[in-house]
Amino acid sequence: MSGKDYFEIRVKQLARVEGEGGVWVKVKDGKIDYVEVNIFEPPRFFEAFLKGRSYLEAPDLTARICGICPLAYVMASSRAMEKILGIKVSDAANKLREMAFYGEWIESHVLHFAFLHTPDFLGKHSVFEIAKEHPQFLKDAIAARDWGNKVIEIIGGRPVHPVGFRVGGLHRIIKKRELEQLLGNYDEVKRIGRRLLEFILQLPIPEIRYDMVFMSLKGEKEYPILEGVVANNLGDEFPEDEFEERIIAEQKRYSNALHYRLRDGRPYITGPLARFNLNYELLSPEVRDVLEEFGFKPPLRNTYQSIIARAAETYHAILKIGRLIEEYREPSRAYEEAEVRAGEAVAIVEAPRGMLYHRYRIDDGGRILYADIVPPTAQNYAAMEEDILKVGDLILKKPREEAQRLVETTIRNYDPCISCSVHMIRLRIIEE
Amino acid sequence: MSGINGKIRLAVFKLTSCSGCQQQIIDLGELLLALLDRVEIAYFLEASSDAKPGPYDVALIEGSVSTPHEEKLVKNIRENSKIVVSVGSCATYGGIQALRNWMEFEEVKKTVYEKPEWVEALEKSRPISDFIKVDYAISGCPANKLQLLSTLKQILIGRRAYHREESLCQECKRKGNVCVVVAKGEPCLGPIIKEGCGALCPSYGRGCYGCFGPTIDPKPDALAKRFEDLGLSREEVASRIRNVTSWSEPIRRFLESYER
Amino acid sequence: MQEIVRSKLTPTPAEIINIIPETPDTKTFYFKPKAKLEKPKPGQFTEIYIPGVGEAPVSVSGIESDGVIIQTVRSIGTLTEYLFKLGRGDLIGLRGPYGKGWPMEKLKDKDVLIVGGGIGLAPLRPVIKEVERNRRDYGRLSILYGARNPSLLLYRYEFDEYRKIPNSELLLTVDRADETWTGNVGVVTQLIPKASVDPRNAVALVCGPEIMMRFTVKALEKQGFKGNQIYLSLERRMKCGVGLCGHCQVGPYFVCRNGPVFPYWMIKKYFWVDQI
Amino acid sequence: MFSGPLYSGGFSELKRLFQEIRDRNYRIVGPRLEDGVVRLGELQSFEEIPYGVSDVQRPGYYRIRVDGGRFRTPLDSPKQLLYPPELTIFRVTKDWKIEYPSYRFEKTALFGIKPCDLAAIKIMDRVQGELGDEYFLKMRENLLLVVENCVEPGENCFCATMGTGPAASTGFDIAYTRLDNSIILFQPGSDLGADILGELSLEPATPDQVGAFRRAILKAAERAKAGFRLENLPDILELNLESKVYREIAERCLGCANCNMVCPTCFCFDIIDEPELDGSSRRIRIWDGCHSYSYAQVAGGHFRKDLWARYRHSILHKFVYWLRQFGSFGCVGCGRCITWCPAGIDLREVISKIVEEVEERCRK
Ligand SMILES: Cc1cc2nc3c(=O)[nH]c(=O)nc-3n(C[C@H](O)[C@H](O)[C@H](O)COP(=O)(O)OP(=O)(O)OC[C@H]3O[C@@H](n4cnc5c(N)ncnc54)[C@H](O)[C@@H]3O)c2cc1C
Ligand code: SF4
Ligand code: SF4
Ligand code: SF4
Repeated sequence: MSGKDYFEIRVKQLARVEGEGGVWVKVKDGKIDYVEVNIFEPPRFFEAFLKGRSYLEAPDLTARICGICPLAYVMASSRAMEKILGIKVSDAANKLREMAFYGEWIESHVLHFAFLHTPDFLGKHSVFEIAKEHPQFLKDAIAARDWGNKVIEIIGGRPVHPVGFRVGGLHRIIKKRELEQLLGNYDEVKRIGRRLLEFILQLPIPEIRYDMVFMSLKGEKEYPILEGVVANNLGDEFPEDEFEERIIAEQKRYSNALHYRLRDGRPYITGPLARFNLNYELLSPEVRDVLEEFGFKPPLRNTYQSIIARAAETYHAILKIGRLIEEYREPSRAYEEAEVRAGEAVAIVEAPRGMLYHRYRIDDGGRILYADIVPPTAQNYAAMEEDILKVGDLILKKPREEAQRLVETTIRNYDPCISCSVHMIRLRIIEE
Repeated sequence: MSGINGKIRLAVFKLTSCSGCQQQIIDLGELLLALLDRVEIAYFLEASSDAKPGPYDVALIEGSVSTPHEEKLVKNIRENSKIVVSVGSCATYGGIQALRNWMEFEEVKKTVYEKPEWVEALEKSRPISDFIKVDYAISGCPANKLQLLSTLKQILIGRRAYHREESLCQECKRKGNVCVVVAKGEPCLGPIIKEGCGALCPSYGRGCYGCFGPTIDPKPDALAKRFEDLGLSREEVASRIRNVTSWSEPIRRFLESYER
Repeated sequence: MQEIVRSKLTPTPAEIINIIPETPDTKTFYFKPKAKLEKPKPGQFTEIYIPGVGEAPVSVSGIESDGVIIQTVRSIGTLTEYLFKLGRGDLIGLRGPYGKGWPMEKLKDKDVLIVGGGIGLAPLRPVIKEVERNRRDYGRLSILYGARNPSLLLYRYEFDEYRKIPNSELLLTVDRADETWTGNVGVVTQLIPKASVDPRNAVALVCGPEIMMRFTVKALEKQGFKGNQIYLSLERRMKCGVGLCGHCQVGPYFVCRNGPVFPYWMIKKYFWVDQI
Repeated sequence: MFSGPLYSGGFSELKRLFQEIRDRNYRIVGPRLEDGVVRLGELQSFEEIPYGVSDVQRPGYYRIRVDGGRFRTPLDSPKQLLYPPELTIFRVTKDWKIEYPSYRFEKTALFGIKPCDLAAIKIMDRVQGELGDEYFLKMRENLLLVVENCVEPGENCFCATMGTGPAASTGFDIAYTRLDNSIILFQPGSDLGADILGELSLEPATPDQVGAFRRAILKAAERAKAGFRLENLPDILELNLESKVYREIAERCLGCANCNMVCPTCFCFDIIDEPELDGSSRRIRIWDGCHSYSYAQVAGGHFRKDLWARYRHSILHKFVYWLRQFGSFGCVGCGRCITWCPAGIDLREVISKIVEEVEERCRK
């Protein structure tokens, strides 16, 4: 591509991502001059219509922010409400939540790495085009997703917008024998998890290195999913309640989603890559063995490698669910209740795409007065734009069409969930 | 039909939604592969970057119309498609985001956006049938993947697509659930909501909150009376009934009169 | 013990061997069953089945000696619309014949008054053919037939043949005429006083939309017809055709099993009750 | 009501009866406590039957109490078993081969069902008739019926009015009556029943016991009554087809068809034709009910568009038409439709009101 002229790369509508967005890259004097991740997914105003609804409805309503990761919303909103009311959820209910949530990681991760992202690395338009060359991969991907979905289905009724969960626990007691159905072909499922990871580890993934800030929950003894302290690779660790003090948000004219940065203005990355790098030791040993066999160790240094983190977490999730089922004992009560009281609380969970932050204030009748939701994808937009600037050289060395594709791939590294991201509240305005 | 090897050309579009209904297509798994023997996916942006132009034999539309852009888009889809199917309760009824339709829009915008004037959205989130003729409507939040598949199978053999739209209670009883209203005193929207989900909520011991939308001949007034008997205040009754499918014609009409 | 359950409600495949277009939305089909079905009697019906599409009760509008069954169908819903896309050589399924037909034995030596509205002439056509075939067994034949407009009249190509039946008449009417129409305009009930049958020794056979049948009964009673001289073919939603699915009840009767043809006296009590 | 010999035993004999039936290789289906209600289910052991548990059944209301009392009709009726809610009838392949499904038919004992449900089975026998549903007929062939007579009917029971209870008189293999926890009277109703009871070495009931039995049943009959009488009921209902009660009740009725679904005699079904991707297709039969909107809908019209008309049809069918169709009433007084109506509509009250209306009119 020649140097001096001015041109643009416009991805009018991103494909193979959830939701409606585009990218606009301006190139001037052989350098990427300006990047805009343009989110035109229509706003849905959840924070507005949540007002006045019962705290009990928050899980069902917020789940509908995202059809790919509804459980993350269920978990975050339930946990925030439980914090307000001082409810301690039973161990059994927590285990069920974790199982289902891991089921969602599998469903969401496999959807992304197998269906949406792998085509990029193999130069294809869609997974359907991959089917002929790699039938086993597609079969495994479908089987893994089916199994992940089945986990959610048994515990919650259906994979998308499950109905079985509530503030305080679950709506009904799940019998151990119901869960054991999942173990019928468990050995094969484990093998599938491993095969998928191995396949991903052999993809031609671009090698680039640059510095990034990662932020995620950090587990104490377990890989983080439902809770943890917030940590980053700058050495910070803080409780979830302080999250808001550490970040700033901006509304952009070109985007229906907010952009988030650290207080010092630096973008940060949340999601599998961040979790992986900050919690590597907590991944199941079986997973680490495979990674190390293929020569991968943390930190993974570029966002193209996020696909590896996803595949690793998928295998981890499969292993984890098996262990949780074994440990599971039916509780005597499906859920805990507490006297309704006014209050405010924050909860962060690890959605497949990263930290999902919920904050609620309720009145003494249990009505929601205020809701604030920060989805992971919104947190990643600043990083996406930054990323394209950083890999600029790589992009500009390619012919136009490929360059455009690389821009798209770069965005896809984040597995953006655009529907989720069109939420905003409390912000600083950046006029462009 | 018109696609490659006589396959029907299918397009999947997304408007204002959570993508959960498109997800149902992908969740078909092996069945999706079987379907691909008969169907060419010509446009499905979430799954493929190979977006082919119309005309399409069948367009599945997920999501409600809530921006001026979408209003144009649906009209365009209609012009380019032989059969249009609204998939899910957003497309069919306006969806959960239609809960804002019950509020003052300027207030709504202000609650969420610092710069409300930058936001391009219609005042109301509406079903696509408000803008174009819809051949078949599948409801559900999300749509039931098997019902969606069944619709496609019916279209494939060239018949009118049909599903029973009787009360959820019938499905609930066929499944052998224990009625939560009778055995627990919990309000349940089942009597006015159509079957299709598998009576999921009652199967999990809770009342239905109406994500599949009203039956053909629902009786929300009678149900509201019953909820009042169960001890709910009028405000609570309205709030229960005003949920995922609140902008469907019968529920909307009921709420308007109930709250007057 | 694993056992196979064979439903008695199993259709027999039948080939479409001929199709005659009747009106813009009606066609007459000739079906040749692959296995012999019982010979239908005038007024009986079959269930027409198309796999994956549905099933619908349709009257027999003609019976041929070689087992071919003739049925006239209006395209109005799932099954009927689909049937219209099929052609010669295609297979459908048939069950039946079911139901009680017209009381042919009671017509012997009587004047026969046929009153048909729209598609309602279809089940009456076999009666006309029977009277024609065994002309001497019956008295005068009077056919009164009406449709919304001339293009909706069935079997127009046969009208001359009907007219040629000795000792008979064919009176036609339409609700709305067009430029080709020179005959009567108005509802079919207006023809009843014009029919040259002897009400004391006649039997009236009526089929058409429910509302038309109500007016017809009134008009017939005015002419002196008694409850046991009027027969009506009723219609209700139907799934099984044999009195098991429950849908087709009119009062205590199953239209499929006890009907579809009823003497008026039998159903009089329910006939006038709104939404019974 | 009181015919045939009675034998006396206690709880241990009842348990032995259960065991004896098991030993004869019957699958046993009976009442069990599940999800907070008593319902029919497969029983592995006698202990699963919740004795000492009572149910409170009122219009639109059901709760369990562990108070040493008795429970009445379980949520499920035998219909669930004999006439399953959803059944594949056949599959047709692309080239028109018809494949029938096969099902497991095991010797099954219905243990401890109530007299009203026994009566319902007998009604279904007649409804199915010679054209009847093959599945039903096959299930029916293999059925052993053990009935528990009711000495404590519930608030929603009106078997005595319908003449189906509180004690069964015929049509069972074995009937038993728990006078109290120590005395249980057994009654054979068939050769097979007598043969099974023969294994228990029971004593003939003493005259005192027989007397107590009679008194208990008569007392129960007093309680299991509706506010109307069957005498002339069909005629009265037909005299009042335009009753305003139907319209009043339609204000409360939800049209949900729960009453149809739970009724042990409601038999209507809908058929679904499902095309498959391989070119074959399935026919499926599923429960339907006359409260369904589409029930009387036809292409281009509707015979009972208004809910009041659908409600009226259900009453007329059970209490008028059925008699002429199948020679008995279509209701056995089990009270399920009252208990499981989410709107709490009481069928007995509706009928009483219609009757009153007619009486009122006659007085004027
Ligand atoms: C005894 C009898 C004789 C009939 N004879 C004729 C005839 O000769 N020619 C003709 O064109 N039509 C006749 N009909 C009407 C015909 O049955 C309906 O038009 C047909 O069932 C519509 O089916 P569909 O699948 O196309 O419509 P849909 O509206 O899709 O109906 C779905 C199903 O509902 C039921 N249904 C719908 N409408 C009717 C109806 N009117 N009557 C009974 N069941 C219905 C059927 O089971 C049908 O399969 C007759 C009906 C009856 C009861
Ligand atoms: S639980 Fe709900 S859906 Fe089920 S029968 Fe009761 S009211 Fe109907
Ligand atoms: S029971 Fe109601 S709310 Fe629950 S999934 Fe079904 S339709 Fe939706
Ligand atoms: S109508 Fe009601 S009381 Fe009578 S048998 Fe049916 S469910 Fe029982």
